[in-house]
Amino acid sequence: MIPTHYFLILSAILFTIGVVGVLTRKNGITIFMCIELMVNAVNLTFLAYARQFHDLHGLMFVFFIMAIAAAEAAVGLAIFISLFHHRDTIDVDEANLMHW
Amino acid sequence: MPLLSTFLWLPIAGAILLAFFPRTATGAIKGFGLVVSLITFVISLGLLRGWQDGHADFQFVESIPWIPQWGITYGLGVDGITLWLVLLTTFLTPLIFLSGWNAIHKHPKEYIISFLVMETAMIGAFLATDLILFYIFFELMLLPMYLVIGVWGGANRIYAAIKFFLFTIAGSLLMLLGIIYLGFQSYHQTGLPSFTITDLYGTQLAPTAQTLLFLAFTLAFAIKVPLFPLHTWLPDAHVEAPTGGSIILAGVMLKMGTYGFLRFVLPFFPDATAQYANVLIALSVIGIIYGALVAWVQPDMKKLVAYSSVSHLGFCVLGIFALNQTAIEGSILQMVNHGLSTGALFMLVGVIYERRHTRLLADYGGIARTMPVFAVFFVIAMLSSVGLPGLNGFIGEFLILSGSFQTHPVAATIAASGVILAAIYLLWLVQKVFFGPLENEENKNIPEIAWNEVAALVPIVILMVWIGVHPNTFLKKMEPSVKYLMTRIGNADARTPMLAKQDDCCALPAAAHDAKTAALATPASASHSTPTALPASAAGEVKQ
Amino acid sequence: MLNNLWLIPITPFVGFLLNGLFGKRAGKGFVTAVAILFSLGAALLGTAAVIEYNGHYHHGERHLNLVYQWFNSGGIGADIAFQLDPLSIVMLMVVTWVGFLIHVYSIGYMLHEEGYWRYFAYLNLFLSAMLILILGSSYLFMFVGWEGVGLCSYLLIGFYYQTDYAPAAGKKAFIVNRIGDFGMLVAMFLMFGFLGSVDFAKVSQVAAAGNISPTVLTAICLLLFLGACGKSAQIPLYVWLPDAMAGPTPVSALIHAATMVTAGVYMIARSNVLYRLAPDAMMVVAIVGGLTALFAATIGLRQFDIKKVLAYSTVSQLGFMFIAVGVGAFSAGVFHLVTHAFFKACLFLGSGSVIHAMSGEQDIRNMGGLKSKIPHTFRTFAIATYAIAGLPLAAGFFSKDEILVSAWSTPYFPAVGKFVWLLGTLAAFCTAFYMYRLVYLTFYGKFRGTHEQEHHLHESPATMTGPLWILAILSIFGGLLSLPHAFWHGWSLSKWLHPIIPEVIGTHSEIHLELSTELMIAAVSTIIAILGWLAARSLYKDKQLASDNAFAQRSPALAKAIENKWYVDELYAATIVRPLEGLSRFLWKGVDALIDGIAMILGYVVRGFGEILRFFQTGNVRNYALMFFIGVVVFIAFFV
Amino acid sequence: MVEFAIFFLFAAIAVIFALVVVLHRNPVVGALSLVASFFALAVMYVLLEAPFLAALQVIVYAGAIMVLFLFVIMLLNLQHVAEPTTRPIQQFLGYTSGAAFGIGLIYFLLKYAVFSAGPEGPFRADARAIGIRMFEAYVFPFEMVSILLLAAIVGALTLSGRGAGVRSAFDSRGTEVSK
Amino acid sequence: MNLQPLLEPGYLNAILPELILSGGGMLLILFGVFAPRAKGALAPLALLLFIATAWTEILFIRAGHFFGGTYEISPITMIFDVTFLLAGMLATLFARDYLDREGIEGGEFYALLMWGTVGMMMMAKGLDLLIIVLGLEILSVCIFVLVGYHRRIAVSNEASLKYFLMGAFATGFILYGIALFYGATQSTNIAALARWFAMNDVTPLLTVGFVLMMAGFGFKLALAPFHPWAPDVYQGAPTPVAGWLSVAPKAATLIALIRLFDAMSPVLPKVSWMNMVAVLAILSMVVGNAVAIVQRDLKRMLAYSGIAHVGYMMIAMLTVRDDSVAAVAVYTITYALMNIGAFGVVSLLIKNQNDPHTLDDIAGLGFRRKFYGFALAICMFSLSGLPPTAGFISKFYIFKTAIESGHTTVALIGILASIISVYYYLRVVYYLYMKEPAEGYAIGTGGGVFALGALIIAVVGILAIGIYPTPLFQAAGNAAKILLQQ
Repeated sequence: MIPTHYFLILSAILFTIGVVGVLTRKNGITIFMCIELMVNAVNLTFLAYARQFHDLHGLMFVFFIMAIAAAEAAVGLAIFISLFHHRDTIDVDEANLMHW
Repeated sequence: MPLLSTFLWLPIAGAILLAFFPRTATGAIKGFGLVVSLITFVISLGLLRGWQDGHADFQFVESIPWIPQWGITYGLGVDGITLWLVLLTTFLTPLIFLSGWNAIHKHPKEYIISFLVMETAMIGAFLATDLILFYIFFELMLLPMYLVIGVWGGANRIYAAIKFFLFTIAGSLLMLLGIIYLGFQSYHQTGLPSFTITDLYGTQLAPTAQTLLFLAFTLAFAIKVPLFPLHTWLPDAHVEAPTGGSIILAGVMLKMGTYGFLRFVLPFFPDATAQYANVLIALSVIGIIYGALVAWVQPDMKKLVAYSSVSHLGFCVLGIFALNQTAIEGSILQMVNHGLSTGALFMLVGVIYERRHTRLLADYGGIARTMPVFAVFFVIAMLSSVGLPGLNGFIGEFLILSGSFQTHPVAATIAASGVILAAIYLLWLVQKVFFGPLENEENKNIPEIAWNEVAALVPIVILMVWIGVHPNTFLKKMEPSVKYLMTRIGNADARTPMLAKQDDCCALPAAAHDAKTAALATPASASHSTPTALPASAAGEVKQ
Repeated sequence: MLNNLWLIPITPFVGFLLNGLFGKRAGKGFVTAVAILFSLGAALLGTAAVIEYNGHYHHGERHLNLVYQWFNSGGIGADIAFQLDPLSIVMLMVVTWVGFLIHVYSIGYMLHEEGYWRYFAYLNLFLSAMLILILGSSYLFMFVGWEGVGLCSYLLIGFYYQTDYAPAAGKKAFIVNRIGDFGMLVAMFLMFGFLGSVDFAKVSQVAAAGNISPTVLTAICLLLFLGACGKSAQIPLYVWLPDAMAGPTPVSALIHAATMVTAGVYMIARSNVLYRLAPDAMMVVAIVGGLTALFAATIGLRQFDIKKVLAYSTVSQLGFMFIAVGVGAFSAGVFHLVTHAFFKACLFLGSGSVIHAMSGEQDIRNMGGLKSKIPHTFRTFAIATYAIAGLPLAAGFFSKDEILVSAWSTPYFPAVGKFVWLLGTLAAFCTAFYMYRLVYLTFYGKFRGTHEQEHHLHESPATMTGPLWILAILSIFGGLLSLPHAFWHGWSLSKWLHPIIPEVIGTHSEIHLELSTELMIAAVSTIIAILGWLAARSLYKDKQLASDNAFAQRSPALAKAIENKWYVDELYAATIVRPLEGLSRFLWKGVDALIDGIAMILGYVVRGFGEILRFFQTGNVRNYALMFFIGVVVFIAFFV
Repeated sequence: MVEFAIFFLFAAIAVIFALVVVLHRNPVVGALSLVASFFALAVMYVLLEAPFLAALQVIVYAGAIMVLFLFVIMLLNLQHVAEPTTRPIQQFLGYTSGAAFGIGLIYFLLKYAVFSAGPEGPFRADARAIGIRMFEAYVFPFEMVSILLLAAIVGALTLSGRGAGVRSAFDSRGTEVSK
Repeated sequence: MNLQPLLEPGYLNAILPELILSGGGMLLILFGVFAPRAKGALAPLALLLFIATAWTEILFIRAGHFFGGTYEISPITMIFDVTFLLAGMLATLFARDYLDREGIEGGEFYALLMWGTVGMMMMAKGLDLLIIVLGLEILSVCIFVLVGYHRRIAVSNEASLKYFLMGAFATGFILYGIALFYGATQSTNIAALARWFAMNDVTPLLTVGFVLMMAGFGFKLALAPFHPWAPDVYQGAPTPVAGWLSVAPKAATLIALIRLFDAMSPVLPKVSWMNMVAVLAILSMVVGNAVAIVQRDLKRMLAYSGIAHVGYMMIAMLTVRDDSVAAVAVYTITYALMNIGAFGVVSLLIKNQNDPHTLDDIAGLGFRRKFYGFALAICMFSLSGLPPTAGFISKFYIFKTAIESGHTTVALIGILASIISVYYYLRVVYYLYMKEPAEGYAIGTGGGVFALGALIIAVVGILAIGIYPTPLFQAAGNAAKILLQQ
């Protein structure tokens, strides 16, 4: 029986890694992957708590988060595609028509 | 049909109708505006008909719940303090349209509409018996004025308009915070929410709170007046504004500040007022001298008159914070006087600006030859502004000065020297413009003042003379309210130790043959306050 | 009539309105008619009132005619009320009748001026204001007339408004008077404060009743005197009067010699109770009067503009009057006021007639030998000069004499009294000297003007000479109005005026004069006057201008100083006017700019703040994410 | 004991591959290692007695979403695009603030999230239990998800669908689109 | 979460408006696909649907709890729903002309608008964080697409990219925050949370969770420092969308926050959470106004001003009382009217959508197109809080509640900030009426009856609320009371 906080800490680490990825990478898709990583970390937390409390609610939450992730993925990738169409790259640093 | 609401909303109704006029029909537009404002004036005269003398409190009261859960009511009323100011407003507006008949070429429709809206706002601010209602009107009059200066103004109009707006709004928004806090306090104490002025009078405030609120309100009104050192927006606004704008600004809008002091600051925060009266008196005296001196060296007529406004309104504030019957009655009268004389001066400056498109003194000289009638009007207005006995200005200034002398001899004495300065800069103006050899070619064939301008000026002159010759018409109506105000601020005995002293000597047997004089020269209410060391010191100060 | 005293000032006012509104179109005939009729009307009404007054009152009581309450607020206010008492009667007669005469004179003098209507309108307005001044029953109401005459003097001095100097002079007059008015105002404030009223009688009573601190009374008196200085051209405020000669000559005669400028004397005589209770103030008045008398006279010694000479002589004579009221001889002051009104008006009108003859020339260096050319003018002028010089048995002799005697034997401040007497006597000498200098340079010797001037020389019309003669006669016999008690016990002006100088405890209602001293002083001043005359005669009758030039060569600095009126105007300009203007400019360019600057800076601060913040808006979404995340971290750090 | 071994093994895998995702320049590699990381997470789910969710994790994430990613990468053939590191400040702040965040988080978790008593008894989160709950209590959220997905599909179509791919398109006014 | 028998009677009824909108969306898409000629009919149809929804919302919906206490309908939710629908309607009206002009008219647009509205309505009613998050996601997805809807325009695409990345990022934080909450309280149901907070004390971990959640919601609200996406997105997005975007999602998030804060109210006095909110409010007011001053692009300026306005609303949120809730509700409605109105006028400017809409574009508009100018001026006055507009009375309400809850200092800062704001709002009026357009640079304006109608609605609404707000106040007040009672 593995204590719950093991999982919590693991998810914290993953979440942080995801955040760092978002902050440090420029490739839009990579960034988005890092976001997915964050979301998964959240899933892990939920599940850990769910098991700890014997409460299916947390588990359900995970389920719905997955749906959310899927939806975001669909739209997000579409956005990237049209970004690429506009400027042959998905380097988000290039997207700076608007500033100040 | 309630009287106040009628002539309060009439102008704005007219404005709305006017919006549907075809913009080309300028004649019809101007005429309509003039007619509306005239009707407004005529209706507002109903105040005098229905007026009950000797009543201190509000008359013609209207009160409808508006935002009940906050105790905000649509409450209107007139008392001795506002009566003449309201009439002044309704009186001046048609004259502006009349005098500016041919002055406005750009967007006349919008011009008239702005003025009508402004009229409603100003009347409303005077009539409102509810603090919020007052505030709403107080702010509402900024918008049309901003447009009037900004759209129809002179070269540097944008700067002036924004300056005007920001100065004013900065003060009034802080006041809004104060208003909210005040209402909150009174709600706490009375348990029922209300922003009705008379309800708020009872509010007890902790000293610090009272001071802060006093500052908030005072700042707002001091900017509006404007009081030194917050006056710098005024010259710019005046110089850039079109003639009508200047007239309204000087004639009525500045009075909002002084009126605010009377209606709100004094009764709401009597302790703080008593505490800081000296500061304000000092500022107003500085303003009197300052404005006069600066006016003296202005190369631009309008700027000169603008600074003279600073000086004149300094008198009003001085009178208000002298906190006694005479001075306050004086300053109320002086508000009206200033409205008339300075309004007339701006009107006249506008007249000549229309013809020569310059306001620089240097460009004029000797035009009394080409436009004598104009010169006559100008000199009359100038004299009334200088405070020549027999014209309105004198009464106001005399009451203010003599009244405040009883409480603040030194200040009053310094302020009195402003009378000299007023003569200096105004005579300077007249001499530069009208007298001397007529050299400038362009001045040799300026068309004489036109019928509509004369028609606009004559009523003003008549009123000047009337106030100067029989001021009691006006003073008697405001007396009860001012007395009541005095009692409010715990200064019921408007007469100070110095005046009180006279009771002892008035006990002397007055000679039979001038009993009449004795009767009226002795003050109405007998006072029992004993003379303090003040007289001697005062005399000393006067002597040095 | 007594209960309609207001009719007296109103009458000329109506004249003013008529001429002012319609005069321009209606033409000169109409104007003349109106002006004359209404001024005469005022005079007649006034006389009627006086007669009626004599019928009712026999002890010089005060008759009050309350029209209505002007204003009253918190115990401060006054009535529109007119009063009639011996003093105002004297003034009334002088003002209305002399005024009338000058109106008549003006017809001739101004006939060819454009703005004829304007002139007479102003003149009528002045008359009405002056009447309010002398009939008003309280300081405040008197102040209305006080300012009114000031206004008229402003308008009339600036009558030739197309010149540079005339309007400037008018302005100067008004402003200098304002300084005096400032004193008046503050004085009235004090009265309200301590005496509870500004009604003449009431003020006197309250003051007389004592228990008013003398400091206050002194203050009031001094402030009133400041007002008087302004109006009656005393040191230090006399500077406007010489410039006021820019106006038409009849105006100088009426306003700046006979009536308006004497208002100060009238006012102090009115307030004699207050003054007597404040001897310090009286002393100041006396000394100032004395100094003014002498100072102005010295300037008069070396002026070349005929009107300027008369102007300084006026200032100096006013100084005499102030000596009188200062030393407590109020009736003497008024007496001199009256006589002075006669001869000075005569002199001015005479000078006017001269100028008229010389077709506008005013510089006596271009005159001379007019004696035969304009005989009437010469005779009247000479008579008036005789009077003003204080030579025996003429009007000036009696009045000036009484003043000097009172100065000598004043009970209030004997020592100072002597000093003042000395000043007065010296002034009297100068007076005789410069007046006769004027006469000799103008009328004797040979003509020094240009040819066409000589060609144009002509005696003035009857409308002008008539008044001249009347006034000349008056200035001879005017002295009979108030002969010294020593010789005469019948009606006299001082007796007549006695009621207005009531008994007040601790003061002297009038000055007791020893017969011996009186004779002594009279003798001295007569000798002095004669000496002055002889001096002038020897210097100018034959030598004419030569002696002036000689003097200029002997002591050029002094000569120049006197010609330039001891540089007083320059002094004022340097010490007061220019610094004040500099200050004003500084306030405008400096302080206002500073205030605006502060406001501006506030604005710029906000703006700059925005300019800085906007650069966080890099447009790079990763930066945004970073901001977001750092925000989170910081908040956690702070709030956990 | 075996459990712990498995846990740590797969935890290590998850973390390492996550790091690869963050650090490796090539998106393809990133995508694949993310898949690996998700597999590891699936194992975690099993350890947390949620086999069904583990299955979902594999099917939905590894199976669907990541394939989609790879597909897009290939479509835009970015597999050779290696991004140069720029913006040092951004990088630095990213790492430091991330580190701070992670450390803080772990600290708090260790401090406050350590449950004295582990969960007692088995946690029945199999398909059946989930199914029942899903269509009883969670029917409304479930329906919301349907809208969500519908919107997503429509959105994806709208953004990338017909008409898309117009390079340097002209806007309605016919002026060149500034890039 | 206790078991509930499936689909109790009346449940469908409860979600009728949402159903109408969702179905309507699909209908519109089909319409767009099968009747490509009749694009002109799309907007009217959408309008019709919105109105129908509002109608049902007002007539057929009864307050109550549904779906096992995860879904609450109460007067306040109705008020907010109406606000959403109003926003949707105005956006539709402005979009009609805009899309037509840009040649991108399509059913999806309106469909997404509607689904977004559905998401918001669910957020407003959701009594469980799960529902709220799902609603938020529906909303977000729709916004991603709507922002990028103008495909041919580079800025539009860029905007949607930025919004998407930030949005997904923020969602991650919200979810993690919820997870931590769940870990601490064993529930995500608001009511349960309330109960828990009533009994237990908070641990720092919970505070971390709160911060994360606040960050996420702060992102949606564009509160500084989570705001920087807003200006770019507003500038890039199709203008009608920008207007809608600047109002509706914020409203939805606010109501969710109100529920959350209300649940937390027992512990709030003990913890420093509200200080964080206060800091957010102050930062937003200061940053928003300060940067707005230096903007020349109208849309960016309005974005910053929007940041500031949310700051004002947060002042009221500092203490959740019936008054403050009502104040927020009123302010939201006002804000919807004036901000969408302002954006609407901007959307009428005919110009290359890639270029910024600078102040120069509206130079002299006030006299060229009188009503547009007037409307924009009114919106500006209202935004700057001058009487007699709604902006004044709402701001008054906000500050009133703030002072009554003792947040005088924050209120003071708010006042000072709004003094600054007056400057740039007036500058717009200055360009409208006092500045002549540069030579040959008079921007044309489109807009037919639809836009006109929208502007009239906005102007009339602003003035009406400003002049006689009593009914609205009463409604909001009562609604707030009911909300806070349970």
